[in-house]
Amino acid sequence: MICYDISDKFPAPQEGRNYFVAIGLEGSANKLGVGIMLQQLPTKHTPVPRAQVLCNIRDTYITPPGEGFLPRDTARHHRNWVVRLIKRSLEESVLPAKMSGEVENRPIRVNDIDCICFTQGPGMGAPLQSVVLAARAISLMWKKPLVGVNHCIGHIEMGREITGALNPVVLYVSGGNTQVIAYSHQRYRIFGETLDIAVGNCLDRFARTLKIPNYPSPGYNIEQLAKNGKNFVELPYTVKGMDLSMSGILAYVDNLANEIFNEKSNSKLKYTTTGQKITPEDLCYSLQETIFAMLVEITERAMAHVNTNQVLIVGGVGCNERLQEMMKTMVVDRQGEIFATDESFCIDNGIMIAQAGLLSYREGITTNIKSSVCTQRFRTDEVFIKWRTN
Amino acid sequence: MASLPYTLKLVIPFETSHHADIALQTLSPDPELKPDQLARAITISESSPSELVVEFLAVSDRVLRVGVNSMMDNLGLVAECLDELDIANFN
Amino acid sequence: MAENIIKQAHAYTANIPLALISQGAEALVFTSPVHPYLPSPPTCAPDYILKYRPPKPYRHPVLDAQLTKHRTLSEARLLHKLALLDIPAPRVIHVNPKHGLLWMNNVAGPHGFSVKQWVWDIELATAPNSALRESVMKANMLQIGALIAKLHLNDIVHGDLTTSNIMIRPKMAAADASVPVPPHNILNPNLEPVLIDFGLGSHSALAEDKAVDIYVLERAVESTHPVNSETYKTWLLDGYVQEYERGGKGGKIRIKEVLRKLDEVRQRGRKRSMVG
Amino acid sequence: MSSLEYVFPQYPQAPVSISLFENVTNSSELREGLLAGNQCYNYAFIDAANVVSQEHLLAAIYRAVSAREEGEKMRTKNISSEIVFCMSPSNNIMDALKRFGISDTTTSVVVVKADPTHKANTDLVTNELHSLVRGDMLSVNGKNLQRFTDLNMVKKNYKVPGTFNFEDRDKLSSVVVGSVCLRGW
Repeated sequence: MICYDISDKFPAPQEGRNYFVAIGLEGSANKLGVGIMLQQLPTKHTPVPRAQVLCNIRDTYITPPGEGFLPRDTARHHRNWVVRLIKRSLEESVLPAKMSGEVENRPIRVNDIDCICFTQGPGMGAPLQSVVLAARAISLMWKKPLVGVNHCIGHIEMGREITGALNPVVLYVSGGNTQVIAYSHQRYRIFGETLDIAVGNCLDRFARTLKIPNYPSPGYNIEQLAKNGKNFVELPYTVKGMDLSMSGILAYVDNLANEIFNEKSNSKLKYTTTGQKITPEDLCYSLQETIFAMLVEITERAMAHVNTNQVLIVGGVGCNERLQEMMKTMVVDRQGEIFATDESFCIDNGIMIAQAGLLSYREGITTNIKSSVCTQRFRTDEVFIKWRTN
Repeated sequence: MASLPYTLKLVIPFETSHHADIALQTLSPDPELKPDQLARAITISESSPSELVVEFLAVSDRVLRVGVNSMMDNLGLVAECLDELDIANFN
Repeated sequence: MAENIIKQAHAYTANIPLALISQGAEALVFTSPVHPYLPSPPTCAPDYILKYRPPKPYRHPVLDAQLTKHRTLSEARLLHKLALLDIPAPRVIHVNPKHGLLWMNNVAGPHGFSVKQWVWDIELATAPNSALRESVMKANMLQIGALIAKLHLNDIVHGDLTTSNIMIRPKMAAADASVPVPPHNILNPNLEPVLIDFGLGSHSALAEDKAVDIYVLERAVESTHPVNSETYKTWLLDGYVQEYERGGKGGKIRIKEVLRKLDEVRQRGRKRSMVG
Repeated sequence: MSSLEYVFPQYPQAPVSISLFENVTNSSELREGLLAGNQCYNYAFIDAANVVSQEHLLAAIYRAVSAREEGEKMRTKNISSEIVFCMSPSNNIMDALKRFGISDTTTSVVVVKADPTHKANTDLVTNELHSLVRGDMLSVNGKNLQRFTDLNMVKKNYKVPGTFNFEDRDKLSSVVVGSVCLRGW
């Protein structure tokens, strides 16, 4: 159970300012990200000011081909890098002169920051815990309040901010999560989700079976291989209402891959119905076609259900151009709009944590240091979205 | 409550009592994952306010070693924060 | 896009007038006064229902063809099973799984309404807490609960039980079609419920799946009829339990299991807790 | 008395003619003619005992005709045998023709002509049939079609559970129509 301190007073910007600045720390999986965000108060001329990204840097823990990232090793990576990344973020962030009221742009100072935002979950326990230590330490040293952020909410709010999508159905697809989300009555409600493993996890694990590199990311490499796939191999397709399941597909396609690599095997599984030899590229192609079709289908169901024609794709798998293309085909058919971001925001990052944390902070929500324990399980619909109406 | 016969006490000196206090507050919130196998108490030394004291009670030497290792990792990170991210370094 | 898909449906059903009544994510539903192969009755009613699953251009044609065929067919098979069990639901008139076409009769008839509409109408037409409202409402809610129990006793789950997917119709006057149907009257004491839209239906013996069916209905009642939802839910569940207990020796044991799961599902919501 | 010319709304170019006979005395002769592949016998001969309702009969004819009109592959050698096959809930062609076609003892027969090359002229068909079938022609309507139903045979051929209420002809019709539609997919 996540506890917040909720004040009935909304915090004001620092004296003489019309903006807030937050630093965000993200480390729920193998990416360590730090971002610094500036949000302006609305004015007459700009009633909905855009947030300004002052800095958004990341360091990814890459494992050798065939290996996944283990919690302990990932946590060690984050511990080794988090201080360096925070330092760099401060050095790289520039506060524009028109904000500071000074003559020239200048590097940001610790005192410019209003709050320290960190990912409180969901994610891998050990990596989360190593990052929150740094968040607590700087919160105490800099005397700035902590704001715990739900990782999924970070993705959603950043996607909304960057794309300007007002009230979209959100498809959140990453290594740890697969959810179709729609906003209603101050919650991001989960309309459909995976009943077992996440899409990204399914792709990552298949990349390991194929022993393809984890750099820059296993999903990216699968996407490149899939472009050279020629034969569509039928795989299980498991959509249950608005939910989906992927473990069966992974087991099936893993088995096919093992047959292909086994030179002694003469299984007919190695050939298409027209007698052609199935290649790893074919499998990547078929796997993408199948699981992305499932994702687009449940997204379309959610759209029909809540009667909206906007779709926002967030999360690491959201970078996949084939997924975006399929989603676009569906959305255009419904005369709707699709919104997606590039990899600087799709892939886990610190700026989204700063963005969502700042939205909370401005509503008077902060996290007491004693309640700042991270949690592996933290559902998107547990968060009260105080900053949106009805 | 199982008996926890394996014990260890760490005393970590910090530059100032303020730093020791930051370390205490940073490290305290996270509970040990298996409290029946490893108990842990973090305090400020009564004799010296700049010394952090961490005491462990464990069910076995193996559990004790894992717990202490993890605490040392975390202490290392806190110390790095104190050294590198002090407000004085930036302003 | 709708126009395009409607054109495709027309291309498969030349000379048959179609009127679109609903457009979901997966299928379009039309009504038609013309039966694909029976002589059309002199009046426009009763009419017929055509459910059309159009091709989805975003997915691979092989996958698309396979899904369209499989889903159209499995819905038709489920409806056929219900016909054999004599459970009131649409009856299959014709199916072309390749084209994604499923013809059904309009099971609610010309004087049917969705439970959603019917409840709204009754709430408007009768005084709160009146004996009239209670008697009409209770009788039908019990019947609806019993109908769902019949489905579940046969290990079939609907998958999408909302108050729009349950219809209320005047009780059929035996097999004799010459008896005139009762007039449109929401307070008619001889009403009976019918289930429609088995697009997400499936065979399942799992208590969990049945509990989710009930839970989905409870949530639908709460959102569409918030004022009296507690009472309605109680009646629905009463009817459900009573019918289950009538369902032979096993019924009493099996209903306990379903109710236990229902409690679980209500507590956690439909979704399982989730690792990050 | 004459054959009924029937047009499905979707296929005005392909009318069918349907006839009903009772007291048929030459069914073995008809069967032999069919087996010999005699072109004069290019009709679907259905044992009327299997017909539950007009809806049932038309569902089967419609399935066969629409498959042909939509350019799908036929399972049997011509449209006449296809119609008989379409009466069946099972995929076994020989079995279907045996169960739903006529046998030597059949006395009431539904005869369907659905050959678009054959000028679907009711009088012509009626005349041709009168010379082919020795029996009494009845007008084709729901009531007459239901007169010959053998419920035991229907129960067996369509595997309708014993618990089903066979008295309710509408419900029975829905069930057999479902079986006809779902065969073989």
